[in-house]
Amino acid sequence: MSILVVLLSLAAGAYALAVIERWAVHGHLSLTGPAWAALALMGRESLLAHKSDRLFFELGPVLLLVAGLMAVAVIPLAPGLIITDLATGALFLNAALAYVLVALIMAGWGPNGAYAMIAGWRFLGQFIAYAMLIVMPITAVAMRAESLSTVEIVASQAQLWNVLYQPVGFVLFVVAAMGLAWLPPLDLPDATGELAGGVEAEYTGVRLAVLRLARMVIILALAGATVTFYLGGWLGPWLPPWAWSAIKILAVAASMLSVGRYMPRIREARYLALSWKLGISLALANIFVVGVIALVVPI
Amino acid sequence: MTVQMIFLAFFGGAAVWFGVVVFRTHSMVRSALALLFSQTAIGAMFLVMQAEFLGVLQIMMMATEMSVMAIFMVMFMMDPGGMGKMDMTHQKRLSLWVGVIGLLAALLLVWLPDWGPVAQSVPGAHEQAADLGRELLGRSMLIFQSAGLTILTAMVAATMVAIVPNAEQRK
Amino acid sequence: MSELSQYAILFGLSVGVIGFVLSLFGLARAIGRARSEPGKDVPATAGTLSRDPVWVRYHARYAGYALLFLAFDMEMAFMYPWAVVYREEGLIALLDMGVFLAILFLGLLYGWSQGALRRQ
Amino acid sequence: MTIAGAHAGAMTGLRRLISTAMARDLTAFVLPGASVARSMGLDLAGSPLRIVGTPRHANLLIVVGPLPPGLRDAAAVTYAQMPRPRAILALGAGDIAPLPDADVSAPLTRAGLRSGLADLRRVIAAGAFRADSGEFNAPALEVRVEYTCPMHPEIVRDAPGDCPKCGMTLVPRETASDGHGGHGGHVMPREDRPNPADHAHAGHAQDAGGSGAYICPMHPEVISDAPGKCPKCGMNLAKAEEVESHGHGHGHGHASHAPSAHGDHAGQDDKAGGSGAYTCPMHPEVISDAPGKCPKCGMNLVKAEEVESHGPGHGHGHGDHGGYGKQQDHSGHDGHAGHGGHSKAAIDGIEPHFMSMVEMTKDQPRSSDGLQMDWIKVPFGPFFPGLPAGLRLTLTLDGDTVAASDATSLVGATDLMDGPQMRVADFVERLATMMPLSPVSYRALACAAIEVAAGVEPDHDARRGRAAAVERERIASHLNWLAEFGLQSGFLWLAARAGALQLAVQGADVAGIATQAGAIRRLSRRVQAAPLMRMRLRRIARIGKDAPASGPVDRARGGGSDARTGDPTLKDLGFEMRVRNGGDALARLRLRCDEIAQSLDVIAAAGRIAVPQVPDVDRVSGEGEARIETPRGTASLRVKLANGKVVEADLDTPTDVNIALVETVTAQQELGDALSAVASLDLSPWEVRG
Repeated sequence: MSILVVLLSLAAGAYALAVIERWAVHGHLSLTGPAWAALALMGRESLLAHKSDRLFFELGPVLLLVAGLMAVAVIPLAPGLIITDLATGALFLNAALAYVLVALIMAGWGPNGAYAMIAGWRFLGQFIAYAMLIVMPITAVAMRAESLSTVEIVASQAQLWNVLYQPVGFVLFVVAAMGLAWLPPLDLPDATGELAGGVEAEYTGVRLAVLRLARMVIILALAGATVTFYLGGWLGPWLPPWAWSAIKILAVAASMLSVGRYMPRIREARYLALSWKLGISLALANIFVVGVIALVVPI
Repeated sequence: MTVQMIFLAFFGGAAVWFGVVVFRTHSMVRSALALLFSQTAIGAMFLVMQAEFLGVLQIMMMATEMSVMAIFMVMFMMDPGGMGKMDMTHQKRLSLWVGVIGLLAALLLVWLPDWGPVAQSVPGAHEQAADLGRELLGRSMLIFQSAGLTILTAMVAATMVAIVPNAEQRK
Repeated sequence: MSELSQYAILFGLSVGVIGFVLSLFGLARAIGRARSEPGKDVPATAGTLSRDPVWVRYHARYAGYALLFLAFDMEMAFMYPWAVVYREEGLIALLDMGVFLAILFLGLLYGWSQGALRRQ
Repeated sequence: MTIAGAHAGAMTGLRRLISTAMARDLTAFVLPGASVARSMGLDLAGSPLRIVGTPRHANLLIVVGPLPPGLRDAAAVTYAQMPRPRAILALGAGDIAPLPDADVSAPLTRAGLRSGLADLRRVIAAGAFRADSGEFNAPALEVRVEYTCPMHPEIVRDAPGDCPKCGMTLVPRETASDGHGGHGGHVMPREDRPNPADHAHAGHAQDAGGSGAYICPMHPEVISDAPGKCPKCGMNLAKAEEVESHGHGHGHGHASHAPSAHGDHAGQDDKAGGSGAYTCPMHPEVISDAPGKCPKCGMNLVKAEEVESHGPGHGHGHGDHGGYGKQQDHSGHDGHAGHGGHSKAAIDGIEPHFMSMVEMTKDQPRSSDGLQMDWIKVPFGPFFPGLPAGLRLTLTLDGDTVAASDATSLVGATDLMDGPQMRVADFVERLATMMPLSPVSYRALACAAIEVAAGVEPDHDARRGRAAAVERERIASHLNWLAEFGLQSGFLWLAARAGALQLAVQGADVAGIATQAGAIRRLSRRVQAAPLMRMRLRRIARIGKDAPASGPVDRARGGGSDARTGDPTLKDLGFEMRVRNGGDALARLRLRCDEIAQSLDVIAAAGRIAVPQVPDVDRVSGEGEARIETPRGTASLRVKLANGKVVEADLDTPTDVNIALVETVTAQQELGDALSAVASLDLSPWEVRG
């Protein structure tokens, strides 16, 4: 039952996000727009490049969707409202999102086109930049909660949300999450002005629809992860827990989607250098600081 | 129990099949990703055997590390797309022998030692992770720290081999 | 909910997603199939027809980062179980992991000094 | 009524719904580009459609203005790569062959765009599907299949077979048929087709059963028909048969090309050369006549008696073998099959399966860090989002780094004159329409040159109005550049805002500009202060002071020239040349923002804007030259009048100068940086002459 509820709210969330994305990116606010767009994509030809690796090309979007859904599966929306409350939920989330990389490499390599291939390998570079900054902040969160279960992690924030307990980790995690979902200004693998669509460039018709849907699911999963790890999950006064989850997740997703509109894309070299020189140092310092606080203060 | 065994066999078969694909394909990227999915299947086998932490860790780490391997294969192997249909195998007799000996060794390792009585119940997944942590900080601390040193050695060695230190410093 | 049934749910979800995508593909196919025409199956490159395959040896300039990443990825395997028992173990955990991370950070600094953290 | 690019299938209920959806969800690819459309006053961003960066995601092709001849092939390719159903909206385009007839045509105005889109929606909703839609084909899409070796791209054949160098099966490759450019080949020089040597080789294999090819003992990939020296190491080539006869038993399972393995081949084939060579144990390609150190690794060279070097000066007995001239007689012989089998045998004798990467990739280009990679040529244009439309930028990429670049204009101004003589008004009009990105400046330039030639002086007010008109165009052009740069760099707010302001400014009068001035100044402040902006542009596309450059590119490196400095009219209006230091893309951005601010002041001071009027010249003759500072730099025009008609004209444009900088600013840059660098030059391909 709860699985069905989560899946339905996921569908609703993905649609809401699509509305927000069109508003943020194209400046058109239309409630029905994404529905028409999805229908139109269904009716368009789904092309295949002639010397492509068809298996990779077909599997890329599917794997992306599977990865996104697996990540969503461990996001709690309310007490009891979660698909699977794995004891290693935070780690599992990470594992699922690692396949985003695999999917994009497949999607990039598959069509044997220059833009897509460069985009796929670029995303591997981007992954190397953000990967540690996802993992290390999560470790600090798990230290406080003494568990990897996402439900436990939310429960551990009853007194104080992690965003205040470990703000450095929060900032690192959100930036890394934007890199994972290749959102601007970290949209290196589908940069319009650099690769004319990149990994998405060769996808048309229904395959493109699946790819876009998968992307929305991934953004939602990451927003959900941010809320779960740092913003107290379903916790909040007055409103019922699911409402708090919905509000927080949509707000985080919307801001992640629209912030890139106001700045140019980052350069890959700078991104890597910043992540490794500044980001990892900060992440390690964050772990240390959280470690000291956790030993001194019993919350 | 039987359902568990069926899934174990399924994922085991998948792991072997992907392992075969590694050598049957001409494309380097396919080869690398086949190895990736073979390792993922092994991770799924761990899950079926209720070793959750180990399984999830395997599924996560292999995805990332095999992807990194893929880029190095594409960097250094000729014709990474396999468009020339070049045969990737060579030294067949030697590899056959090595393979057979390796298989025998693995089988011996499975059958010969005394693995003790079969556990009747599996500790919970959270307990597994916590036990592992206690082990790291207790009895196996030395092993843990030497693992750190080993990783350091690997980092230094990799840097020394692969990085040209005197190349012009570009920003 | 037992752990095995949780894994079964995840497996079922994955299979379900594949089924969902396949049914979408089937629907799209019923609406209309792609028609092969000259030039259509060539990857689009901004109006210039470029038929040459691009699967060649790709020079990844982040190779130095990638090597260090492998080491750091390995290290994270130890971090998770450590994090779970951190408060239980207390100071010894902090010191133990402090030493471990210091060793790794040393490796990062070495790589940095040797120029691994730049475009090659 | 259906569209030309309808999807296959009869109209049913479901398809009707889908058609409605398509009509509501228009995704457009704009030819030649969104920047040109804005310059022509079209507000595409404010229309109910989404502009996409790749034809794959578009269902609508919008052709803005007449399609230049140089872009017709590219337009056909773009259309062919759109998935069906696809529609064409032509706005003031006229003939658009080889594209199919436009589904909807409308005049090139805002009203035309509105009504055209409305019509198009109706057409798509009614006819996105059709049971029997015609196939689209164009000369640019024709394909010829040739065969090439995956390892040796220089091997190109017309028929299948094996590679003469490594024996691998040649793989088919499609290329554009002859006469149509734009097939991005590999960078390595390619042997001419049909290759005379191959035919000679084939004939040779057929008539001289006993004799074989000549192979370098050290480099099995070097195969020649005639005896000679190895181009790689200078060793004398050995006969393949002899190598082959002694070669069995080696080859199998060698993990490296150890010198001794080759030594066996070489040593047994010909003992004529007596002297021992010195070779490096690690680098078998290093061969020396005298002992010493390896130049690559510094190890001591070892004397390898068995490695017969056949050093220079040693005679050997194959000089007359085979007779090259005799082989030439067979050069017309169609013997590809025999040739393939032969070379395969020769290779098999040496190494049946294993190929050394070191050996095989020696000749390939090296990257800056010394690694050998394959380079690919990737086109970024003529319709690349964020780059100037009509510019065909081809980057040779080594991974994601630019190893070489080539920028050509497909829309360059060809002939200034369309006949031996032109009426003055026609000439001015022609020049202005030739430059769709800055028509007012070129109109002013043409008028000024003709006035000088005719000896006419425009009055004070006309000069002021004209100067203000050029300054207004400068603001619009710089805003257009900002919008394009926003698109290129993913700064979408900037793209939307600057594009909207450009549309508001470019036709406005003094009062209209005054109302926009505040918004424009805020925009330019905000752009410069945007996060990541410095990081994105600083030290990108640096141009030294010695490289020739024009316009803002020139003035952004601390100095430079401006044709406006000597103009007394502009001096009256308070003009002063703006300069920025740095010479990089950031300095250019800042300078353009400065110039926008200054132009606003100049327009306010001038108080009137008057588009230059064609001077009234009456059957005069004479010559004149004028210079004007267009938004992109100094343009100069020389005209010769005879009896009131233009008989000769010669134009120098800033893009002519700046396009040569593309190579400098992209060399060894990361792809994104290289594209930002090209964008920062603000090229107008229309200005390129020739």
